[in-house]
Amino acid sequence: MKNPEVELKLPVIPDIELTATKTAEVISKHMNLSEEKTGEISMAIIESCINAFEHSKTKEIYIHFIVSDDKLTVKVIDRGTGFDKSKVEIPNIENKLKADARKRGWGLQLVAELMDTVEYDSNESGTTVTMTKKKENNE
Amino acid sequence: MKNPEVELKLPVIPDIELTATKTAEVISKHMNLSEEKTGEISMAIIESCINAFEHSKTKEIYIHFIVSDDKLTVKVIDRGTGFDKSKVEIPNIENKLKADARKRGWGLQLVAELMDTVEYDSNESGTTVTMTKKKENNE
Amino acid sequence: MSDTIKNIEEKSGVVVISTNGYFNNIAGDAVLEVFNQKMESGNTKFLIDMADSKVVNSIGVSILIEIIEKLQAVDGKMAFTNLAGIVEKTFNIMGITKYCEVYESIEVGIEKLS
Amino acid sequence: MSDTIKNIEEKSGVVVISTNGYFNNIAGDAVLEVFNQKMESGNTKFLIDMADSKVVNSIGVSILIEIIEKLQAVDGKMAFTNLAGIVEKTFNIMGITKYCEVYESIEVGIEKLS
Ligand SMILES: Nc1ncnc2c1ncn2[C@@H]1O[C@H](COP(=O)(O)OP(=O)(O)O)[C@@H](O)[C@H]1O
Ligand SMILES: Nc1ncnc2c1ncn2[C@@H]1O[C@H](COP(=O)(O)OP(=O)(O)O)[C@@H](O)[C@H]1O
Repeated sequence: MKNPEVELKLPVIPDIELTATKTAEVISKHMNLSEEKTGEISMAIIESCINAFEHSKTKEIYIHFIVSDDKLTVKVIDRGTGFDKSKVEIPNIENKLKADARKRGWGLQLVAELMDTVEYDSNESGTTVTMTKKKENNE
Repeated sequence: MKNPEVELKLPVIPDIELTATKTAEVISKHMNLSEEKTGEISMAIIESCINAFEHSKTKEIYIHFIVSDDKLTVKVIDRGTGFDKSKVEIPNIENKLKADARKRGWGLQLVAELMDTVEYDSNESGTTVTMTKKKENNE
Repeated sequence: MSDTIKNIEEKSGVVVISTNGYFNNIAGDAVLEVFNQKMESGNTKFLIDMADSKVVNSIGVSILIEIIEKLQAVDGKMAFTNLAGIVEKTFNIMGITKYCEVYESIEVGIEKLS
Repeated sequence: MSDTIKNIEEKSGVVVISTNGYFNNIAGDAVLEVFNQKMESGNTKFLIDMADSKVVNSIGVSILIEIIEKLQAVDGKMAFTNLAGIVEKTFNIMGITKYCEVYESIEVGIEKLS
């Protein structure tokens, strides 16, 4: 099948993001991606799902997987509040270790480090995270 | 969240039905269903997905999970050829063990035995399998 | 060895085949292939260990019926061990357990078959 | 014991906590609770065995930062073992591995910590 697409609509149920990581595993295997990349994609999806569930103030999110010859594209979409990414602080462990510092705030950073490209399209009608993982020629 | 719904659109990729069994696991846990029921629901979903992939001659299928207080409803939907269930033979192992007999043909039987209710709505525009698993009061 | 078969060993005249992961058509065919080879070299007793196959589909399991048929012709035996609850239930519904015993461990399986 | 913690044991003065399944906020809180109890009874060396937690999220892992902070105050130590590739990578990105060693097995971890 040419460029298969998977679409998931997931409600806020504890751990429902694991549905999306399983999807990522099956698709990665189909695309012959390495186990390392599969783990990175899964983690990036988990973080993006959790953000949408926690911060967007909506009851459901949408995840699209688009397979092409040279990459996997994953979109995590909510129709919630949106946010201004430029206002989000970059976390570092030394600051987090100070007394009373909020330990959270790692999601965006993790996604940025784990994927090849990440784009946020966010406004008052919601947020779409579009991220890609490249497939090497030898994979 | 009241009566959450999950919707999956899955293309024909090997083992993609495992996305749906993972969904079933997460939802079953959320509903406090027994491990036994979770296994039965997963197996019924696998068989229905495989049928849609193999026989409907379409490139994608849709799976809906509808959670309510007293049961889980799962729909497996394709927009394919449809079939006449009354023409499907009930399988039995003695016949299957005869030389040259087709060993396959167990899917509908398994689904019927594993779920509490199963309905097929099938015509030339496709097939919808609607199946339910009851939640006991003590679950 | 394929990634659907974890291990093959012979003990006390019993061929033990341990499967790995989703037991679908690919895994079923892999077991059938091992079975065919071993039967050609004279083996007639088989124990299928499914500890790492908690999920199956009826296409994979149907291939086991082919094995049962072939074993009947030579008066051979196949048994199973470490079945997940839903896998044993599936085998019951399909009637496979009328022809094959299910044992609680590889050791017990080998002892009973040999 | 909760279903997110598989085992807790003390060996050579090291508390070994083995987690189970998805390491999310629930699992993180469960580890924190065990940690708090053990620290109250005077333990300062902890080994977290994550062999059965191949999937984590940053909420769960953030709770570990809280533990690191508390351990710094008493000059204690936490280390990890049996990390899946992606879990170790996540710990690297977050900087947790600057403060905690990662060992290849429970045995080695106990030896190095004790
Ligand atoms: N989908 C989203 N909708 C609204 N706000 C978001 C979304 N994703 C991220 N944010 C905002 O970005 C901030 C940083 O996110 P992240 O780095 O994942 O850390 P954390 O979620 O732990 O705060 C969040 O606190 C939130 O304000
Ligand atoms: N979704 C479907 N679309 C079209 N035909 C179907 C569908 N589901 C089942 N069938 C028909 O019903 C028959 C019996 O299905 P099943 O009991 O699962 O056995 P098998 O798929 O192994 O033949 C199939 O062979 C097929 O003809």
